[in-house]
Amino acid sequence: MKKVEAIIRPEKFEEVKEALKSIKGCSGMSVTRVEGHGRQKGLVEQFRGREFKVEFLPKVKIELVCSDEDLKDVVDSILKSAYTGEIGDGKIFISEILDVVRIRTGERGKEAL
Amino acid sequence: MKKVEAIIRPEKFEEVKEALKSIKGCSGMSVTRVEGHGRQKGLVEQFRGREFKVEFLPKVKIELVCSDEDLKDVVDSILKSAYTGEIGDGKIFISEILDVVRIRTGERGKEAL
Amino acid sequence: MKKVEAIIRPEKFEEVKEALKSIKGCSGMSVTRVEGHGRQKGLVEQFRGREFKVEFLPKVKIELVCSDEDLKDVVDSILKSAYTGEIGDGKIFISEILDVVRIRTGERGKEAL
Amino acid sequence: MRNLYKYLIYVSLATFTCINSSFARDPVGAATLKENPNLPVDYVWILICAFLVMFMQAGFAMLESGFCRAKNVTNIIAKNLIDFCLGSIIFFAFGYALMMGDDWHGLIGTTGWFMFGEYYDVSKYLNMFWMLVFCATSATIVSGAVAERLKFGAYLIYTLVVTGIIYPIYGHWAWGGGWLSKIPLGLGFLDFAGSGVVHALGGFVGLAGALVLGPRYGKYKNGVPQAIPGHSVSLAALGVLILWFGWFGFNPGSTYSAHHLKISIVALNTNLAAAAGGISALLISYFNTGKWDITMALNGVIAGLVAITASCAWVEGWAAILIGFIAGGLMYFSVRLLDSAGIDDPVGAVSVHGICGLWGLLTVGIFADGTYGVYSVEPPYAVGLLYGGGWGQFLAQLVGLVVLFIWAFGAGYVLFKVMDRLFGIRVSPEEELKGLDIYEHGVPAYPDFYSKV
Amino acid sequence: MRNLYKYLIYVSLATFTCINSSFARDPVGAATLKENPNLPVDYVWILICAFLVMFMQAGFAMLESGFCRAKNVTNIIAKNLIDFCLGSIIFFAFGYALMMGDDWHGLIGTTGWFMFGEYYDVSKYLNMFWMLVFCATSATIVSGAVAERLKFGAYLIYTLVVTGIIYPIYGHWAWGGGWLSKIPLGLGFLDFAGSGVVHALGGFVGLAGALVLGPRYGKYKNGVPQAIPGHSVSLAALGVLILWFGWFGFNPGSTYSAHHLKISIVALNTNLAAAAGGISALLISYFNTGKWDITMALNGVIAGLVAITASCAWVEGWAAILIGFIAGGLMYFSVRLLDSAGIDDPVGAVSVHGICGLWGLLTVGIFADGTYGVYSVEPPYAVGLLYGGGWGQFLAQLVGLVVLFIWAFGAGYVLFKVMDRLFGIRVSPEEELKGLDIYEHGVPAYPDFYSKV
Amino acid sequence: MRNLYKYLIYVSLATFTCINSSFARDPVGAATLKENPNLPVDYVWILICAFLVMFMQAGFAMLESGFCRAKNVTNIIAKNLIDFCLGSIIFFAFGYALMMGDDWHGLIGTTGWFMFGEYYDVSKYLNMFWMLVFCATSATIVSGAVAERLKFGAYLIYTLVVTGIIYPIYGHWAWGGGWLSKIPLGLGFLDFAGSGVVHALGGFVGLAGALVLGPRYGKYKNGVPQAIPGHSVSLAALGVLILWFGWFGFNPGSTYSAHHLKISIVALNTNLAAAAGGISALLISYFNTGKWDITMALNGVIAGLVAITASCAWVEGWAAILIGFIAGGLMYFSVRLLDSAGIDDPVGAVSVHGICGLWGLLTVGIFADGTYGVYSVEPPYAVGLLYGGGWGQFLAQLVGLVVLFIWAFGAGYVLFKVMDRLFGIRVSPEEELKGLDIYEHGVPAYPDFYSKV
Ligand SMILES: Nc1ncnc2c1ncn2[C@@H]1O[C@H](COP(=O)(O)OP(=O)(O)O)[C@@H](O)[C@H]1O
Ligand SMILES: Nc1ncnc2c1ncn2[C@@H]1O[C@H](COP(=O)(O)OP(=O)(O)O)[C@@H](O)[C@H]1O
Ligand SMILES: Nc1ncnc2c1ncn2[C@@H]1O[C@H](COP(=O)(O)OP(=O)(O)O)[C@@H](O)[C@H]1O
Repeated sequence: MKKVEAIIRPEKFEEVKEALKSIKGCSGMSVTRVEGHGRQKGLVEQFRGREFKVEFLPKVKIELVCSDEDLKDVVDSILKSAYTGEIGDGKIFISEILDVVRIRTGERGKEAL
Repeated sequence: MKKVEAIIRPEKFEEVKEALKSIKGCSGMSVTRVEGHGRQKGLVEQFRGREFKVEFLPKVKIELVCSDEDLKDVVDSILKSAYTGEIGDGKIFISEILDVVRIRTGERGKEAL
Repeated sequence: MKKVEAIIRPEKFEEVKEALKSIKGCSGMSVTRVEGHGRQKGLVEQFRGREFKVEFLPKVKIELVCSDEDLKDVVDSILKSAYTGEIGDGKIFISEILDVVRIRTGERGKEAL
Repeated sequence: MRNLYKYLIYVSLATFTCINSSFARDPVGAATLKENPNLPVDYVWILICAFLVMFMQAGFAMLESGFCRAKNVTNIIAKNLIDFCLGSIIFFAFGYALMMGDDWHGLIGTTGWFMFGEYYDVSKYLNMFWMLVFCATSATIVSGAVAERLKFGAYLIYTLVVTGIIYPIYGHWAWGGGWLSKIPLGLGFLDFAGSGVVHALGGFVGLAGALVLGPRYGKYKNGVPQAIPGHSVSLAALGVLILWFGWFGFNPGSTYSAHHLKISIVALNTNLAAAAGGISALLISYFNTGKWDITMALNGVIAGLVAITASCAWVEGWAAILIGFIAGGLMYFSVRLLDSAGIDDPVGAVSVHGICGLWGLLTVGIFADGTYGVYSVEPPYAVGLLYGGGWGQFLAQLVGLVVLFIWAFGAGYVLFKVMDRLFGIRVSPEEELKGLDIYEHGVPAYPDFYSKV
Repeated sequence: MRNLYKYLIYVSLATFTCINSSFARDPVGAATLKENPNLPVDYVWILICAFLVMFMQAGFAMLESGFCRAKNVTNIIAKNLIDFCLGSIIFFAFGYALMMGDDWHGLIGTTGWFMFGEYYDVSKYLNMFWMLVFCATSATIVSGAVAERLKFGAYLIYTLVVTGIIYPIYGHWAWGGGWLSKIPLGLGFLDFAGSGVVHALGGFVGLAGALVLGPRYGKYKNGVPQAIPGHSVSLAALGVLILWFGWFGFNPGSTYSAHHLKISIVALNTNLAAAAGGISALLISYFNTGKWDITMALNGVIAGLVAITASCAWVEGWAAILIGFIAGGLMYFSVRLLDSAGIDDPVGAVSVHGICGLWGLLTVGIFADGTYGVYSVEPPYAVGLLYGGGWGQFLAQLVGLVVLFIWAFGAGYVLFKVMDRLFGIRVSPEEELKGLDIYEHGVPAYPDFYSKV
Repeated sequence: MRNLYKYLIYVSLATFTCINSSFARDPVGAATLKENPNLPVDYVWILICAFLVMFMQAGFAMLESGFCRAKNVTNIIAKNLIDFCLGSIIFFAFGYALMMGDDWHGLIGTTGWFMFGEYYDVSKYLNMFWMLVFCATSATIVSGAVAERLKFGAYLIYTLVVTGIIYPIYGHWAWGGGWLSKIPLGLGFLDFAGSGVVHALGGFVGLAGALVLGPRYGKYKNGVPQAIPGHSVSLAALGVLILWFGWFGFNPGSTYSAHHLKISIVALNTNLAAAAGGISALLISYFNTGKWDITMALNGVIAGLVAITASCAWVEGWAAILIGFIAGGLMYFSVRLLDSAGIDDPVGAVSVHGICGLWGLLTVGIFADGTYGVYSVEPPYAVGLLYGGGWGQFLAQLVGLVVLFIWAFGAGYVLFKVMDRLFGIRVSPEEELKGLDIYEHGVPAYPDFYSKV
């Protein structure tokens, strides 16, 4: 099984969510708000007349564990739905998951996904 | 060493925390608030007379790195303490950790846990 | 490629950020607010005359994926910049990343970092 | 009995003097006081009520921001603040002259520009201040209907036009001695404290704005209206309670005299209608969804307040309860109707102020009980249908209502449409998605907190 | 000297006329004014003070929600809003009649239902409005003591009973010409603005509610009381400052006449006691924990205000400081005592309003200095122990206090217990854990923000 | 005409009586009323205005906390609350005596300690209450300038000194019959409602504090000033609107008589200056950065209010607009200047209250139009440069201004420096980084929410 961590633009979240829904094997995910720093330049904000640069921009992190077979579908559909072409689109990280347990049933491995 | 990521119900957090405390080898953990989407159906909320479905439900993510020996204890005690039997109980993901460093002392590996 | 997860003190974040910036290979990172529990004793707070212990303390989690070559630099500079010597300095976890995709370009692997 | 009438005349004279001081100009105030030594208590009454009305700005700011998403809070608050700032200057400069200056053919006022010359006078300034806070209330209502997508620059221009032209002109017709106040039906068009002049006007200009702008991104999915919850129930509730408090200046103060002891009845009626509006909205939504929807109850309170505003001096307590109760229901169904009709009004301003404002106008024609005159304790008294007053007053109200709707919606529509043609009044989709705060103002409302996706 | 007495009589007459207008009914207000041309300033005073008291609803809503957890904010605010709405209607319909109507054997009032008939009168409506805002204050206090676990439906029924029966009846005894005001000790039971009638009554009904409900989940761990911090110090502080502001209507307005220049002394005393209460609570908690616990100081301010409410017109400034200072301390220790006794009062309502309310009643018997009568500048003046008045007044206060405690706690206990038997007043454990907002109201207070576990 | 003068004399007498009641002492109030039956409306006016001024405490608390980071909110609110508590007691005990007691050589007052003896009197208590709320306003201003780094204990001592000594002494010079009010230029130093006495004094004591403390950690990076955004725009805006509302007590109430119908002009002028200040600050920052910086506009409103405070009774509406407009600009550039000069004033208190307070003093000498006297509708009237009054009044203002700056900054500097030497007034760097809330008060302001790094 693989864990897919995708860091995307908050405003693309709805689209990515819908795209992932349509993948059969992909029943669940967890979402966190993160602050990201990459090549994208930070925003200039201001407060009481003085401007300042916000280096870290709000991003959304999607974590999702899927079977090895579904991996390609998942990555592709994120790639498509999160894409704008502008700097700051984000990244997808893939890593190995050794085991999964469903707390409700105690099932393990692929069954638990 | 293994990393255990458990996604549980917020209202079960206290219990899980107490259960983990009683495991000797398990000295630390990190907790994050996440929004989860699985088989559990979302809540229906309303605002100014109109109902709407909240697809993502609040969950708590516990991250905890432990030695291979402790893994079973950790997983079991989470399984027991986070269980309700209703859809939405959450999942536990297990993955490999290559190395750990304690910042305060520079210790590495199991020593650092 | 490796994923470095560092859990540090919030008040050290600025320093760590600056330290990481100076590493060439390290172009990005993601930051999350977590609540941590380790050896450090919790704070005693009070509310309406009654004291209570906050077991979980605010921490910052930095996630950063880098190439195997850069790993040592990254870990070292976090170690240096996050250090105070007091209990609660935090930990660094290292794990393997199988693949990375840059959403904007579709690049994969080290190119995508 | 003769003594009583003498008294009535005396009191009315006092009030009259207070409004139309006959002195050339008296910035010192000594001559005015000498002419009528009873004025201090009237001044105190009017001023404090005006302060309360001004404080309603805080109520609107909190209610509207509470009902918006966190990413647009700076923007909605900026609009609420600046319309009062800009409106104050504009109304001082020429709105007041257009509204309350010497009448020209029943259409507009023509004197008092910049309050120069003979308008530098204690009673003129008093009247100016009083009228100003009402004008500002009307202006600020619109910000809710166009929230979360109207450019800030466009809002500035809107403020200029509404406080400088749209409001003062209708205000002149109804309150400034214009034609509406003189139509030969009942006692002429009556709107005690402004259900129509202030609230419905704001509401229907807002409707025009919402229509021209179109719904917010995400409000409709496949044509089905979605709820977009506001970011803070506590701020919204605070706003409603501040508004309720401020309304005690709005309504009772509109006697423009402390010598009308009627103020006690006005105050209680105001309170009862607000309470009834809150309850009816709460119950209706409970029967519909099984939840105690407090966000609806909050709107219901304002609906009740808006409705009683036109008739509060002319009705009994039980009628005030009924008026408020009906207003709460009207608001509820209007909110759902607008939603279904594809009109996106983020805070419910059109339903609360527009629809219930019109309902308020009608209540004068129905429930007026013959115990108060035209801002006077002297006869002739206003009498509605239920008290045997016949259709006269009701028709007068109907005329005012129709004229109001046409004027407010029409002028508003032209205003927003022209602006839209000239420079586009809606922010870019990207900006809307990320929130107006950072793009327009450079400052998020809550920089220390994480907000959800 | 004779002139002075003439004056006193005149002023008292004026006040009296203002309450018990002898006209059959005067909804126009002209006859009442003619009878007493000095009334406008009294009306202005009473009304504005009533507005301020109404605004205290916002204060309670902010204070109580600030002291609750984020997951229950919608609920506590809904309760605070709706008790005022419902209470307004109920008190108008029959609470007022029961309290202030024509006395029947010193026990209840019997006239004025729905303010029909001769009660449609400017001075009756004034009095009704005034009494209403006090009743609502009393009702809203309870919401704090039963916060975070009482079902919303049960709260609605509670509101009906407290504003329709429990409050009006004790109110009649003390203020409506009932038996307590006539006991032959001192000048009879005295409670100037309602330390007892309003605050202690609310506080002890709340105590009954808290007892029947039991503590919140998580309040005790192995029997040891835990702190459950509220979600917003800024809202709580705003609430306290609004309450402080509103109290200037509550206390000074209770002269029910602007012709009692005593109002200046009442205002300053109110301020001094509030300040002293805040300081003593702050210092005591500093000496106990080494931290400047502002949440305690906030409660301390309210404690001081509650305590001075009964005696503010009868004492000197230094006494007001002392009264407030002691109140702050009483509150502090009462909070800890209740905690240890297993009674969970989330916002401290019982200690602040109940205990300090009783203390306030006693202060009249101790510190009254013989410079003010029973809502009158005319003798007989109230005199307490310290000024040589003997035990008479003190005993009168003690009787009122005991009766109050028995009535409020008893009636409250029966009410909550009966409801609990009939349908269960406490939400389910699951609901309590997840928060009442989503289950009861379908809407979280802050949907845009992440809240902690 | 002769009648008119009789009238003027009568009114002034009334006012005078109201302040300096000639009776030995009258805690009952009956004799005072008999002497002047017109007093009730004055009492009502003064008291309600005082309540509004007191409510400004809530405005300051919200504005300052909104402009601070979440981690210091409990602290700044604690300071705002406790300075009012402590200040109330201190000013009652001896501040008032020092300020308004019988004059000693034009330097200090010497009677009225603890309001004992003949000061237990309705008009003395009235005056005491009025003066108290102004004193508290001045004290609370400083909390903003020293925010996010001053120890709470040091702030308590600061409060003692400023409300007990620094404020009362300058207050005596200007308002208590001291030497400044008698300098033989124009009508003597004039500061109608306290641009100088209250605001600039607070502002420059704050400057001293900010200087002694040094900038917050992180305010300068390599010498370049950084913005440190406040945690809540909505609370800050609420604070400004509350302040605006409260200012209608501050300024119009300062006639200290409802018989000066001038109060209407004062109220409108106050409103116009506030509006103009907000607009100018908004526009200036828009031209500088291309964003509609509402945080600047919020400060601009307060700047306008501070500036008009000294002259509101003496100028026309157009002048009020101009005065406010200039104030908004002055504030803007002063904020930037202080920033560049390395002086860290987290909420802009020095610029808003200090600089604009001085500007306000000067406006009397420039724009006074000869229609109002020294708290009197009787001549001699104040006349400024533009109305042909010559340099006299302007110079009087200049003298008061210079004295004010020296006194406030000097006394403040000594105070903070001495405290710093004795026990260190700044929290430890670690505490500053983690926030003062937990270290000093043991309670974070928003325990349920995650705050950003
Ligand atoms: N090496 C990395 N490790 C962890 N997160 C990263 C890394 N690089 C980028 N990110 C995350 O991805 C986001 C987008 O990256 P950025 O480089 O701006 O976009 P792009 O891929 O278009 O160049 C960043 O804000 C950050 O959250
Ligand atoms: N494949 C997955 N990847 C990541 N997180 C998941 C995945 N499946 C479930 N989760 C997390 O677990 C939570 C509970 O899952 P759910 O399917 O509702 O429960 P159950 O295991 O009882 O069927 C979800 O809300 C989500 O946060
Ligand atoms: N085994 C672990 N798994 C996950 N996170 C941990 C673990 N141990 C510690 N942490 C994180 O590191 C933080 C600091 O750890 P702590 O033990 O207090 O510091 P120190 O390394 O100085 O002893 C904790 O608050 C927690 O967030």
